[in-house]
This record gives sequence, structure tokens and C-alpha cells, in this order.
Amino acid sequence: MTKKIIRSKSPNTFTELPDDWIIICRCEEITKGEIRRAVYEGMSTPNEIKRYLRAGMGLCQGQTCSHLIRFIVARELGIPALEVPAPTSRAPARPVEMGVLANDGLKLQAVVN
Amino acid sequence: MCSASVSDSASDEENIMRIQNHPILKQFEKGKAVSFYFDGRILEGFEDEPIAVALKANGVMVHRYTSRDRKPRGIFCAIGRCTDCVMIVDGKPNVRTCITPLREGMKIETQYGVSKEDQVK
Amino acid sequence: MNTYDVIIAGGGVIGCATAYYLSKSGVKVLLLERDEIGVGGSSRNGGGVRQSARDLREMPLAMYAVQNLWPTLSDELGADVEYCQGGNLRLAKTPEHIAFLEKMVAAGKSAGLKLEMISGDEVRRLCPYLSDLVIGASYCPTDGHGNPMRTTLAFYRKARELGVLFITGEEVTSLKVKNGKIAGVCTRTETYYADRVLVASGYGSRAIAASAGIDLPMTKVLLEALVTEAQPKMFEQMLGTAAADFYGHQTSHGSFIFGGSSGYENHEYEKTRRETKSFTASSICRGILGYFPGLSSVNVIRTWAGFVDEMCDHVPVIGKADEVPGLYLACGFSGHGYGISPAVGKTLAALIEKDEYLLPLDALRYDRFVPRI
Amino acid sequence: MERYDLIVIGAGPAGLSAAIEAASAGMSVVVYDENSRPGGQLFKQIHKFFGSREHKAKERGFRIGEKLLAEANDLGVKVMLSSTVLGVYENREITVMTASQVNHVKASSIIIATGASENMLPFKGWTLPGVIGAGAAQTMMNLHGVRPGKRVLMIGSGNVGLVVGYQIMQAGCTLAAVVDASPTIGGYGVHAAKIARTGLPFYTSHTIKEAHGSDRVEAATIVEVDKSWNPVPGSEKRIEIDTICIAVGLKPMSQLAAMAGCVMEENPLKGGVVPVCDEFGETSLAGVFVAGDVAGIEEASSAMIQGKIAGAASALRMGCISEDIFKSKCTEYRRSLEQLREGMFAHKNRGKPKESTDEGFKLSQSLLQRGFVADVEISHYPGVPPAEKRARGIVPVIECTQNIPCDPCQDACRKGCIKVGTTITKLPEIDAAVECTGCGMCVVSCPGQAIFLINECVEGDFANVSIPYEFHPLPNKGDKGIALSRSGEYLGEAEVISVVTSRASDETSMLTMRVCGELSMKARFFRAN
Repeated sequence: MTKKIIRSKSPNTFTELPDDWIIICRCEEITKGEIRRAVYEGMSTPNEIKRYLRAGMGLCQGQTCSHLIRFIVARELGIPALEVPAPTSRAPARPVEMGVLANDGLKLQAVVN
Repeated sequence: MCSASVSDSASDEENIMRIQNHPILKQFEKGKAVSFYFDGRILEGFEDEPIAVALKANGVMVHRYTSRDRKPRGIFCAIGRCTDCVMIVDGKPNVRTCITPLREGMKIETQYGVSKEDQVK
Repeated sequence: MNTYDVIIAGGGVIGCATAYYLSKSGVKVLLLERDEIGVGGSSRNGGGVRQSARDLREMPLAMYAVQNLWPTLSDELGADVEYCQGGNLRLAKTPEHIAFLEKMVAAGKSAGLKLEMISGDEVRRLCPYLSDLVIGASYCPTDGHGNPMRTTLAFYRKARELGVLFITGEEVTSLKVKNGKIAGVCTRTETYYADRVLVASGYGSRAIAASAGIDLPMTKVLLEALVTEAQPKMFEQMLGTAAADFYGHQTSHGSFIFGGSSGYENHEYEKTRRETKSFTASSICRGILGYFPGLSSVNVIRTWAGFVDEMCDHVPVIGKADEVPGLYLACGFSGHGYGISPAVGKTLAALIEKDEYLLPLDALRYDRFVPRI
Repeated sequence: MERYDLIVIGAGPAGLSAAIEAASAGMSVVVYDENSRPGGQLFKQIHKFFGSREHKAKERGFRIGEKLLAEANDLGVKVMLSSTVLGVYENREITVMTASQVNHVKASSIIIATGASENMLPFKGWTLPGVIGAGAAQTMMNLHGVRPGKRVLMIGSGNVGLVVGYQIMQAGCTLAAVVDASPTIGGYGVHAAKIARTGLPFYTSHTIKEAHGSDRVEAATIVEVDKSWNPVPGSEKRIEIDTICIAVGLKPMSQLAAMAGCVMEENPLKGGVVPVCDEFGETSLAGVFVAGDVAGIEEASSAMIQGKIAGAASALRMGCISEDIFKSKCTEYRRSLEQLREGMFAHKNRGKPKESTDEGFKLSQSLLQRGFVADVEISHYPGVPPAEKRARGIVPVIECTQNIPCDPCQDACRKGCIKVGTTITKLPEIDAAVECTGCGMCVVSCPGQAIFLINECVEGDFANVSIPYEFHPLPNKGDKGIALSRSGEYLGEAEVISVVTSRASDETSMLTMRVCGELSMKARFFRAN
């Protein structure tokens, strides 16, 4: 079951950090500062960060950055990283061409139908 | 298959980067020597080794420039996961060069964003 | 302290949009969501912002949204919702398709929509990558597409900034009714009080409304979509087909978002899992490549599935549930709620706050389902 | 639809072991692996494994891989390479892509053995070409024979960082330094020691601040960190290198299990997000098992045993083995597994202060912090014979000072001079009563390269020191050079008096050098002039 999160506007203003411009999501070139700001603006889970910024949504499917994002979200929310859910895993596990998918082993059956 | 030996014509870079005699593994099994094109230049490598390995042996480090910040990228994970090393191979963009085998006459090009030329400039 | 002016059950695009429009006038709103923000149909649709091929009962909402809300939505919310008014092409490959589309075009025109049939060559002038098998299409130049995930989160972000309290991971299990009127909602552990409650929980709305004795005849259908790697800009239209074998668009990021079906969506086993099926992505790809053979070597990088709340007549219920004063319903969007979401949110906000009808909702009443015989 | 009794995803140590176990119970088994070579990471592991004989200790990883593959083939296991499993779906169905063909395959059981992926460390410049994962370095140099760089900086001193750092030197590159933010070296002391004695510095309590360069890495700046991991201003050091190798841990590659719908948990002891599973590796989905690093980060040796357990469980599920046989197999496998899960580096002991060994010997803090045992500390350990014993003739000196699961040394000595006992994490002891023949089998067998032969009874004021040697070029008898200390410092002149490479030693040579007599307990590395 999804963990309960209470979300209301932060009483503080957003503070920038000197290392905010370090790239976290290498594929989509999303920086630590952009992720921190998204958390400040209410994105509270890696899935929401992903949908809002495309961080972790690139060609590599978040294999490099997803755990980095979890740590950043945890630190910004002041909760243990354990409590930040991992982003959803989705097929295909590796990029696959549309033409290859279209010719999958069930194609013949599909044509008959 | 023949064992890797770098011909006299190989670049100095190639002599430095290719391991000639490994204390444990000795010689590396390689396919036949082939030529390929990198941004129009003719380079040498071995058939079936990953494109990225052949480029590395020739001292090529930059595989692409990113879409947003136009920053250089090269080999990072070398096992097909991170997708940092993608290039345009025989006209097709986003090819993971670290797991795509080299073939004779392949045309490898630096990738800019998702395209050949830097369309932003 | 658990008392609010309005409680919204459901943190999808409809709930978040309504929360935003209510918060603009300072209404104290609580929004409860059982999962995260925007995980239902709101993050599982093709992103079409379309008036064409709409049921006429929804048309006022669709046209109002396109004319008055979508063009300025990114500026208003302070976040790019990637709205692109690139037009909508509904493609035909057979004379039967053409006949089907002509009927649809006539209906749209009758509602005042700029909509026309165009030839195969005209289609390829607009989108040169389409196959020669396409012999014609309906074309609505004022339609387009946006990014549904960004839109939902942008509504959420702005509403939160304006003071709406959001609690996620908190499932509304029933409505609290006192003296025949709405008094609040119950979750597994808490009761929250308000004399106005909007239920916008997708298929989950059915169980919630039932707790107040109202049954909404809908079902849930698993729909799947996929996204590709980014490609150079190719076309900006929203695409659909008369055969309904795929739909989608190219995003501003360069990736393609395509949806489609395998044909077995209505017969899901147990209907609980949101996971993709092993064969649907292939089926969608076959659909796409039948129109776009050139996309064959483009990589799919992700697929996903989600339940769509399918109303029995494919048109949502939006508005007051008169028999339980204080209860408002917005559900059963049947897979095409995203495009009208700003208009639905704004209309509901006016209705809930001021009891005013910005747009007519009569045809979308909850009690329209009468026995056939 | 194509159907098997068992689908194994991943042809690494866990996957191949599972397949062998299941196939030997008569099951039809297919193994898919996305790589063009089987063995998972085994083929990049050119070092000798730890453990006991039953764990294939003192064998090099790639040879273990070759053996497992041959065994699987003999049993009729279908090993499909360059075959990427794209998804795991309901009813134990997978989609797999082989050579641009996607197929749907089903099985009664699925064992997910997809291993691990590397953790990463973001810092300024980490996207520059020349910043690579440790796995990338291994892939390039050990699989493809190309050096990852000319001068390499290693970030991370866990076993991966240490082993790969050593392999980088074996590949003929210069290793510039090993950096770790923790105040102590994370991996086995013996792995650190074999790097330290070549003269390489360890920077513990340091982290990387920046990679410099415009189109490729040209240098790095490292910085000291305080106890709260904050950089200490003014402590920056610039190191000229062309490659930065990141080895900051592994995480389970559990995406396929999550995709399949297994109940997942975040478990820091297991290195990340793993499927919840029972003692046989079965997840919340009946018939879907996990084995190896995907179930929790450990070593290849334990992955092999976990694979066997999951393979046996899938066989039981099919009715291919009886409950009794299953129980007796599992008891044996679990005993073997438990042996590997002991010692000061075991998961259960993570975070505990490292002060003394199980036997009560004080641990070398110098080893933990700088990678070498200090001269004054070395005589404390039971593998180091006292001066009286050394004065009588040739003796082994075992500089194994931490409790790690490993015992090949006690099998190596035919005279029974070295004892570890049945608890394989115990420190080896020298039996002072047994006379050493100087055969050197212990020197070349020790996976940690921590055993030396010392002969102080040679003519003149000299001593002979025999060391394990695994670099190219191999020095020849008569070569002159220098002797280096455990910390890699110059000690004095040395002459090679013999170099022995035997078939049994699998490319580890024993190099004997003649040094000044007083250096017998100090000289631990030879460098040719």
C-alpha cells in the first residue's frame, strides 16, 4: 500500500545549493537543483519526479539515476531513503525497435485472427 | 579467429591502448582486422569487437554531444545499460556502441542530440 | 480541525484541476488520493486535446477548453504542460473508414467545430511520413495534444501553492452522509469533514458513490501505451485512426507516445493488476507501423498500462448528485477526460463554489441511466 | 508457445548453477543472457576466488565460468546468448529478444539471476568521457584487451575497487591512487596490501570533488572529508589522470522481478531494492525465484550456492526430486553458504567497529587506513613465525590478518604446516614443528597473495624473499632491481634469484629475490631497474 504523505505548501523559500547544477539524470540531463526544486514544489516520489522532469525516463530507463534521485528526494523531505518508493519498473527492460516488437512470435496468430 | 596483433601501420595510440601481453590472460582472441569510418576518417579495428572498444583503441573518447547542454559523452558502463555511448551507426542514431559488434566498412558518426549534425547551432 | 470547505476524492487530472480552480478563489480544499498524484488514467493516456470525434454531450466542454483554457494554461500554471495545437488527423485506409469518418465530421460540424475530410495526399502534405495506404482523414486544425503527466502535476503544484492540502496514500473508502446530506468522507483510519465532496476517483468512484446509495454503471478497462526514444521533430498532429488501432503524437521532447489495444482489454483476468500484457505492445506497434512504416527502427523504451473508467455510454458523469446534497461527481471519462480536464475543473469549481453553471452539464447527469425497455 | 520446465534469466554464477542443479534433476532448462558471452561477470574476474575448495577457491573467476558452462552444456541446458529478456509477465511468461526476434516463452518456474548494477557517484564533471564504472574498466581490459586509460584514479576501496584497481595495473596502466570517503578501506586487507606494496597511495577520508577537462578527463581534484562527510576546505589535491573509475558499490538489478509483480523491499543489508523471498529464493509469486546478487549483493561464490538452492527448489516444485533429497541438498548448501557469510566483512557484521579478530588479535589500523600492515604490527599474527623459527631455515610468512572466509593455504601445504581449521574465516596459523620444504605452493595458492617465503639462512648478510608475482613483463633470474616495503617504499637493492611458474599456480609466479638480510621481514615487492 502507498505510504501516506501530507503535502502542503512549504513555509520556507527555496534555497539553492552550490552543487545544484550537477547532472543527476545523465540521459535527460536533469540536475540536482531541478530535482530539489521539484520536491520543493510538491513532487514527493521518484515517479512524480519522473513524470514532472523526465528524470529517470530516458533511454537507460533510470538505471543509473533512480537511486540517486531517491536519496535526493529523501534528503529534501527529511525522511529516510528507505521510505521513498523506488520508481516503477517497466518493460521492455532494454530498448527494442518497434519493428522487432511488431514481428514478435505471436504475429502469425495475430494475422490469422 | 586470430590473436590480436597490431600491425606496423597501427597508430601509436593503438599500440598504447591495446594490451599486447597480459600476465594472466596472455593474448586476446580477436576477429579479423577490419577498417571502418569514424566521422569520415578510416580507422582500424577487429571484427566483432564492440565498436566502442575499437574507438577506444584508436583514442576516440567523445561519442556524442548531448541534446540539452551539448556536453560530450563517451563510454560509461560499457555493458549496454547506461546508453551514454550511443552514436550514429550506418545512419541509425542511438546505437549502443559498447555492445554493437564492429563490421568491415561500418560508418560510425558522432551524434549530436539525436541527430547527425548539430541542429541547434 | 479535520473540517474543510470542499473535499476532493481523487488526485488525477480532474481532481487536481478542480482543486486548482477552487483554490484560486480561496476555498479551503482537501484532496485525498489513495496512491500518488496522477497515477490513474491521468498518466496513462495518449495526451490528446481533441474536440473532434467527441460525443456531442461533451462538445461544449471540449470546445471551451480549447478556445479559452489550453492556450494559456502553461503560463497560468507556471509550468509547461507541453500543449501543442498541431491539429488532429483521424486516418482512414478503406472506404468504410471514410464513411465512418464522414459521419463523425458531419456531427462535429453541426456543433460548430471546424472539421473537414481531407484526401490521402493532403494528409501526407501535413504529415509526410504516413504510408500511401492512408486514403484520407478527418482533420481538425484546432485540436492538438499536451503532456498529461505534466498537466496533472502542474495543476497539483499550483493548487498546493495556493493552499490546497493534499494527502496521498489516503484512500477514501466511503462517503459520510448525515441527515441525507454530505458531511464528509471516511478513509481507513480517519474521517474528514466538509459539506461539499467531489468524487473524481476514476473507476474507484463507483464504490465511493455506492456508499451513498448511488450506482454508476461503469467498468474498468486496461489500456496500454508506449513511449519511444527521442527522434528529430517529424510532425505535430495528434493522430488517431478510424480503425482505432493506434493513437498518439510526437512530444516536444522528441519521443513518440502511442497507445492502442490488443482487443482483450475488456476481459482482463481479475482486473486488479496494472501491469502490461506480454502481447499488447507488439499489437500497438503493428498498428503504428501499418501507418508509419518508417518508424520501424525507432526504439520503444517503456510501456505502461492503466485502467480507464469506462461509462456504459462512453461519456462521463459530471455534476451534482441532487439526491445527496453536497455530493458532486466527475467520473467515467472513458479514456478521453484529459483534453477536457481544464474545462471540467473550472466548471465544477464554479458549480461547487457558487452553484453556477459555466457550461451546461445536463446531458452528463448521473441519473441519465434509465432502463432500455 | 515455447515452454520449458525452467527459465533462468542470467548466465552468471547463480544462473548457471541453478540451471545445472535443475537439469541434473531431469528438467528441461533454458538460460537467457543478454551478453554475447556467458558467465555474467565471471569472465571479467581474472583474480582467484576466496572461500574453500567446495566454493572453487583459488580458481580464477573466468575459469569457473568456463567450467560451469561446460557442465551446463553436458547436461543439455540450452544457453541462449545475446538474448535479452524484455519482460516477465503473468503465468510465468517472458518475452525475450534474440537477434531481432522477440519470442514468448513460458515455464513452470523462472529463476531471475540478473546480478547487480553499479552504484554511481555524481560529482562535478562526472559526465565527461573518461569517467567510467569499474565494470566498464574490467570489460574493456579483461574481455576486449583494451586499456581503459593510461593513468587511472580509482574511487572506492571496496573489494570491487581494490580488485579492479589491481587488474588495471595488470593491464599495464598506471593506477594513480585509490580514494574512499570512509575513514577505512572497505575491502579485504589482502586486496589492499597487494596494491599498496607497489607504492600506490590510498586516500581514505577523501572524496572526488571534480573531474577537469573540456572534452575528456584531464585531471581530478580530490578533497578530504570530515566525520560528517563534509569537505575540508583547503585540503584539495589535484591529480593528473586521464581516467576516473567509479567503484562505489553494487545494487541488485531487480527490475525484472519488480516488473513481474514480485513484492519488493528496500533492504540496506542486501544493497538496495530486492524481491521479498523465502529461504529457497522463491518470491511472492509462486514459481518465480531469485538467486545471486539480484536477491542481495554478495560474492560470486555465494551466488553459485544460492543458484543451486533455487534450482533444487524449482525441481522440487516440478516433482523432479523428492522432499527428502531436497532437504538433504539444502542442508548441505546452506552449510556451505553460511561459511561464506562469516567473517568481519560479512553483511551481518557491517558497521561494527573493526578492532580485533575473532581470535582476539588486534586488527592492523594501518591496514585499514593505508592498505598495509605496519612493520611493528606484523609479528602479532599467528601466520608469522617467530624469529627463532625463521632463524632455522626457510619458512612461510602468512600476512593474513583479517577474518575472511578463505582456506586454500591449508590444502596447499602438503606437510601440513598451515592450519586454518573448519571455521574458514579463522586466521591461518603456522605449525612451528613442521619443517617447510620451500615448495612455494602456499605462496601461489593464496588468493590474497598474502603468503611469502623467507629464508634468512643464506650465505652472507642476505635473505631470500619469495613473493607472488602477477605482472607483465615477468622478471628473469639475474635481473637487478629494488625491493619495496609493504607500503611500496624503497628499501634497498634486490636481485632475482629464481622465478617459478607452474601449471598448478595458474599464471601466478613465485619470484624469489635476494635482499639485504635485515629486510627479510620488510621486503614484499620487487621492481626491476
